[in-house]
Amino acid sequence: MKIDHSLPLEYSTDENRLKILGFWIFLGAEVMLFATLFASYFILSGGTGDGPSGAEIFEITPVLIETLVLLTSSFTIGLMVHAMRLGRQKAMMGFFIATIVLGAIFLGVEIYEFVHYVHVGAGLQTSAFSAILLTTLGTHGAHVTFGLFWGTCILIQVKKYGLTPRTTNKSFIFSLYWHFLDVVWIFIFSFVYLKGMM
Amino acid sequence: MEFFERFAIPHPSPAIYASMVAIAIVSIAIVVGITYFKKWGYLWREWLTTVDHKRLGIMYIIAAILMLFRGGADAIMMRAQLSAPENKLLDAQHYNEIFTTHGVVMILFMAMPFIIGFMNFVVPLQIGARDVAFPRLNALSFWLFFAGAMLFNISFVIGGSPDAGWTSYFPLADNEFSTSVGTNYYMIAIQIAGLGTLATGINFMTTILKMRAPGMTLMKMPMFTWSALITNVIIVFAFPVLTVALAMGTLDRLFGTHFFASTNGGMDMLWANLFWVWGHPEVYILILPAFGIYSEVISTFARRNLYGYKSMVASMVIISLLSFVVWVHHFFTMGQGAFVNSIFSITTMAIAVPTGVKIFNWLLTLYKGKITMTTPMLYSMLFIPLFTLGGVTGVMLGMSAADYQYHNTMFLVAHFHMVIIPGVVFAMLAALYYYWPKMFGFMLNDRLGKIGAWIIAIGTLVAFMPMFISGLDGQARRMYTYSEASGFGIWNMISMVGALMLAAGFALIVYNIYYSFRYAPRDIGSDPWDARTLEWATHTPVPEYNFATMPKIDSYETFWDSKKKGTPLFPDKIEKIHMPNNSGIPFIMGIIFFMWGFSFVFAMWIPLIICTLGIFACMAYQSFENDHGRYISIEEIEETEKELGGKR
Amino acid sequence: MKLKRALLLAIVAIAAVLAGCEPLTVLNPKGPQAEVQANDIMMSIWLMSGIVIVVFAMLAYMLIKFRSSKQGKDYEPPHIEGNKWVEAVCVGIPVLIVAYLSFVSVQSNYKVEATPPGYEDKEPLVVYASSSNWKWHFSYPEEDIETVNYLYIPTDRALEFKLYSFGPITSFWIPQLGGQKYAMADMVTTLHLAADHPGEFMGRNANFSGKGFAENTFDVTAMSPVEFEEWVDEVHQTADPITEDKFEELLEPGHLGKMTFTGTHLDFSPAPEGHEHHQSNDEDSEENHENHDEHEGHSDHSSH
Amino acid sequence: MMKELFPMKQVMGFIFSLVLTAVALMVYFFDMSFAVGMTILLVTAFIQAGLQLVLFMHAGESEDKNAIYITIYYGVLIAIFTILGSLLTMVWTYQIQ
Repeated sequence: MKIDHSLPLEYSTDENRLKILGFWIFLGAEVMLFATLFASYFILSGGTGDGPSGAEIFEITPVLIETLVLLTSSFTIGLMVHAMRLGRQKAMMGFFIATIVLGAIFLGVEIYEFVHYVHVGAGLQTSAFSAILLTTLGTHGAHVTFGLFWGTCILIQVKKYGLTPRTTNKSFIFSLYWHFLDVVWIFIFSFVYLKGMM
Repeated sequence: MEFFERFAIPHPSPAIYASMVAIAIVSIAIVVGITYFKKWGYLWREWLTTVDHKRLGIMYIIAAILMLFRGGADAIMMRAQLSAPENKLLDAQHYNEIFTTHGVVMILFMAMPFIIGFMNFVVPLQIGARDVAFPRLNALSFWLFFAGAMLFNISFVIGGSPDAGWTSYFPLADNEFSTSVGTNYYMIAIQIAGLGTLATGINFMTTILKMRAPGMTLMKMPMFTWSALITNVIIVFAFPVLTVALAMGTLDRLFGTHFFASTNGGMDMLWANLFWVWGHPEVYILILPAFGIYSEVISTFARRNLYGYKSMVASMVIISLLSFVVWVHHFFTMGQGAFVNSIFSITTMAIAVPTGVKIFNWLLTLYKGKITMTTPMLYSMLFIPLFTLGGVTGVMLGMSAADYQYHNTMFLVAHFHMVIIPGVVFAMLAALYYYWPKMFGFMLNDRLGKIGAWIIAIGTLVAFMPMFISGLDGQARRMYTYSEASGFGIWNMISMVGALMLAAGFALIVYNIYYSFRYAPRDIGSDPWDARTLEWATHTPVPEYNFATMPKIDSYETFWDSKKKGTPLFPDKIEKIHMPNNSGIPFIMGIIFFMWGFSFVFAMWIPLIICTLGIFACMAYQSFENDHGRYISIEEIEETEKELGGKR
Repeated sequence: MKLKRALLLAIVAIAAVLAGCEPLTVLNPKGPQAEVQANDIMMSIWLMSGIVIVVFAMLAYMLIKFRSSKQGKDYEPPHIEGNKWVEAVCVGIPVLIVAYLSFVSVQSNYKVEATPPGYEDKEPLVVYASSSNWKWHFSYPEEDIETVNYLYIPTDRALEFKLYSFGPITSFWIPQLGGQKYAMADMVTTLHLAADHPGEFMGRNANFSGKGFAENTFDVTAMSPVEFEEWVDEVHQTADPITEDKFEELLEPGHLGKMTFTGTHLDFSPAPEGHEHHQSNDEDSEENHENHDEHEGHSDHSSH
Repeated sequence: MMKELFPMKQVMGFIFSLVLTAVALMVYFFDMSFAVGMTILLVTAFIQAGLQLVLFMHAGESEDKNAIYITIYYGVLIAIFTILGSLLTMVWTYQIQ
């Protein structure tokens, strides 16, 4: 395997560069996935049937906590990449762990939020609105959940093998994924919650 | 016992029981045969675990041909039922299931793998790459497609086939009106295959963008590769929509949500909307690679460079964008009003412009050429007039006011068959004849091939031209019967004759494969067509590393130039080559996905959870596996090259 | 050359049929909307035939002129990149054709979505056409009549069909009077038609709706206004009133013959009208709520 | 060392994203028309997304930046077409009529 030392480790081999571009293309597909969910959400958001509307069930506090936690985790994963490029494995792992912990907190609050919705009578089967709300949030939440497992796997590999072209590549790609989830959340925050409570 | 009742077929007929027996016998025969000839090891090492794009391509094509016959059998049954008024061959339910599976199988499990198969085989060779960007993902794509296809195909013997049409409009497809598990099969089998296709899209986009031979800039890529690039862009952005739509459909059917129900705020129109947001780009996913094939074939056998290369590329880019803004023309009659219909009517007809440019470019490629009429060329020359007929009727359908009369009639059915068969199927058959020598080292018989091409072309005309007429006479599509008084009888009888001709044509192709396998000469060299692009520059059979050394590209047709001018294409110095290792993971994941899908269809939650965990376990294993691939040594390469007749 | 002859024959045959010894249903319009559509269809057929002939002629010329058997052995085809002017023509002419078709298409769109010209002076006859598996129910609120699987219409008034469904999406289509439109369960769509002359026409559901789809047809009879009035009177004298129970029975999946009632089912099972349930604005959710309740009421009937 | 680990780029990005979130929150705390609110949300959301893309995701740093930008722009363009087109055909057209 040819290693190009003029580039950061995560870009240093052909295979790594392929993987990074491939992941960007995957993110392009994810844009469409969430766009479809948003389109469906906007169309169905009036379809509340007998159930409550968004304005009736949204609460600002958990949403704000989720937003701040996720924004911070996006910051820490950015620092993770920065530390990785400086070759500081300890700091890198620290930021990585911080990100995963923040992700877990986010997920915890989201689960609380879901329980709350079901509690106030907006379950999956209540109305088209509640279903698309939970599906949109749930798809993002499932991505976060998957990210937690995936990130943990990578973290173990970083611990085991150190900062190699392979592990740095995986960590970098994970950071792309995590930032992307943050972007999606910003759109959910703006166009599901804030618009709903406006 | 309620649990087991779901597995029974709701509307059994002797034909289905016979199929069950046939499936069982064939499966047992395959297992016994492989065991008897001791081929399990070979099969596992060389095919099931392979990550080689050429072998995956061949497997895609084999699967596509199998599915062509499955979908074709459906078609023959449909045409037979309709060949006379008040016919009693099939009942309504059976007919509904058959036209549903015909549509799904032909679009998603025949045309798609055919195209992706040729993309797999040809694209890396055409750009001078060793393999695709992510060989294992490529294998996974194939096995996901295959798992989806098999899951869909067992529906008619276990639990019943979907019966709500290939568009599966809600609320018809909801539990209330489609009570069997058929539509679950539809939702989940297509979902699994769709994930594989999405992965293919990402894989090939990366491959084409990053792995071209040195010197091959984007504007020096062969036209098929260009079409593959554009197609994969469309796949990447269209398939996620299908993923979401199918997921919502699955939730509606299995988890009691109300996305597309007419109660509790649901909206049946949304399914149609999402389905066609994917569905229309899908049409271009099918047709663009076909255009790519025609470009290669026509330029090869006209012995001329492709006319208007730049406008060909530009027209494909424009088509890819337009393909995303026309979907509403599939439901002009849903009551959106004149304004919305006008917008989408204009965008729809606008697509005719870039498509027309391509037709004229092909015609002008023939100009001052030296045309040799081989079988692939014959298909291409038959494609132009037939596709033009299909294409202009598409423009007619694009006029939304008139579409109120065409919609849901045989006119529409005639239109899309007249584009898809001459457009896609002819292209795939042309590609089959064209690339067969590169794949298998011998040529298919040209004479038989040409007879087959004529039978298929005339069969297409005879089968589908009458539908234009019966459509304008008021015959709706998807009717399992009609009255004597309607006067549709004669047109459907003619269609039946055409369908039989098509069947005969395809049978002749199979015979041709058998005949040529037995009798065709094997000493055909590596460039039997005197072709122009890079895939013909390597040996036949293609060594696993494709090219011993990376070719240097300086024009759109470097291989042709090097043949004409004698300039060297390949540098001398051989270096060791890095290749990926085979892996059983994609195949195993395919099997688990099949079981996952089956559990999901029948709402068996515990096996479903186990399978889900199995899938994640495979992914984790893959993540932790330390597989750096292997190197092929210089000596090994030199030996292979010598064996194949000298270094290229 | 066999192909070209066959193709030519086919085209001539089609043209002959289309030109009309025995006119096809869609091309034999009996109302102003169908006439607009038939004219568009014939115009586009002629225009498209022109394109087809140009392509066929070019192909034939190329294939005859440039086959290898007609070229010298040493003939080397030239390298031609492309020509600005040729390509401009290849783009320009299709653009002009598409522009013209778009112009016609947009005009026709507004025509078929409005009361047909010449009928504006009289109030249109409103008929609620609702489908259930696999029947059509026609309610005449003004005349206070309901029929099943057949439709009587006067020739002097425009017709405004209010379409909806008690089940899967269906499509209401009377080819000789005009094109089709969907009938759906959660909203009402409007189709504007009119009949110029008395006569009997075929009507059907054109959108696949399950097992009984093929037989989901109805008969349409257009008659003079006087005859229509007579029919209305006759129905009021002879037919039974429709009741909620009776209507429930009619909605059961299956096929029925023609039936006639006085009164309409709209009284106890109103159409999902004014049902703007698809707003994205949450402010309107209150209103939504009510509509949904109302809607619930009748959709319950459809769930068997 | 601390300076190394806390680079200005990331910190500024983080602060900026917090500010944008606060701006977006105005639509919750203040009374405003639908149009003004939507404008604020659209502007802040898209700036945030761009911020993540360029500052945190390093979209422009590699040799493939053109491919990356084209992919993302293309995706966003198609996404907007899909969302607006769907709303137009499924929602707005019925409100106008």
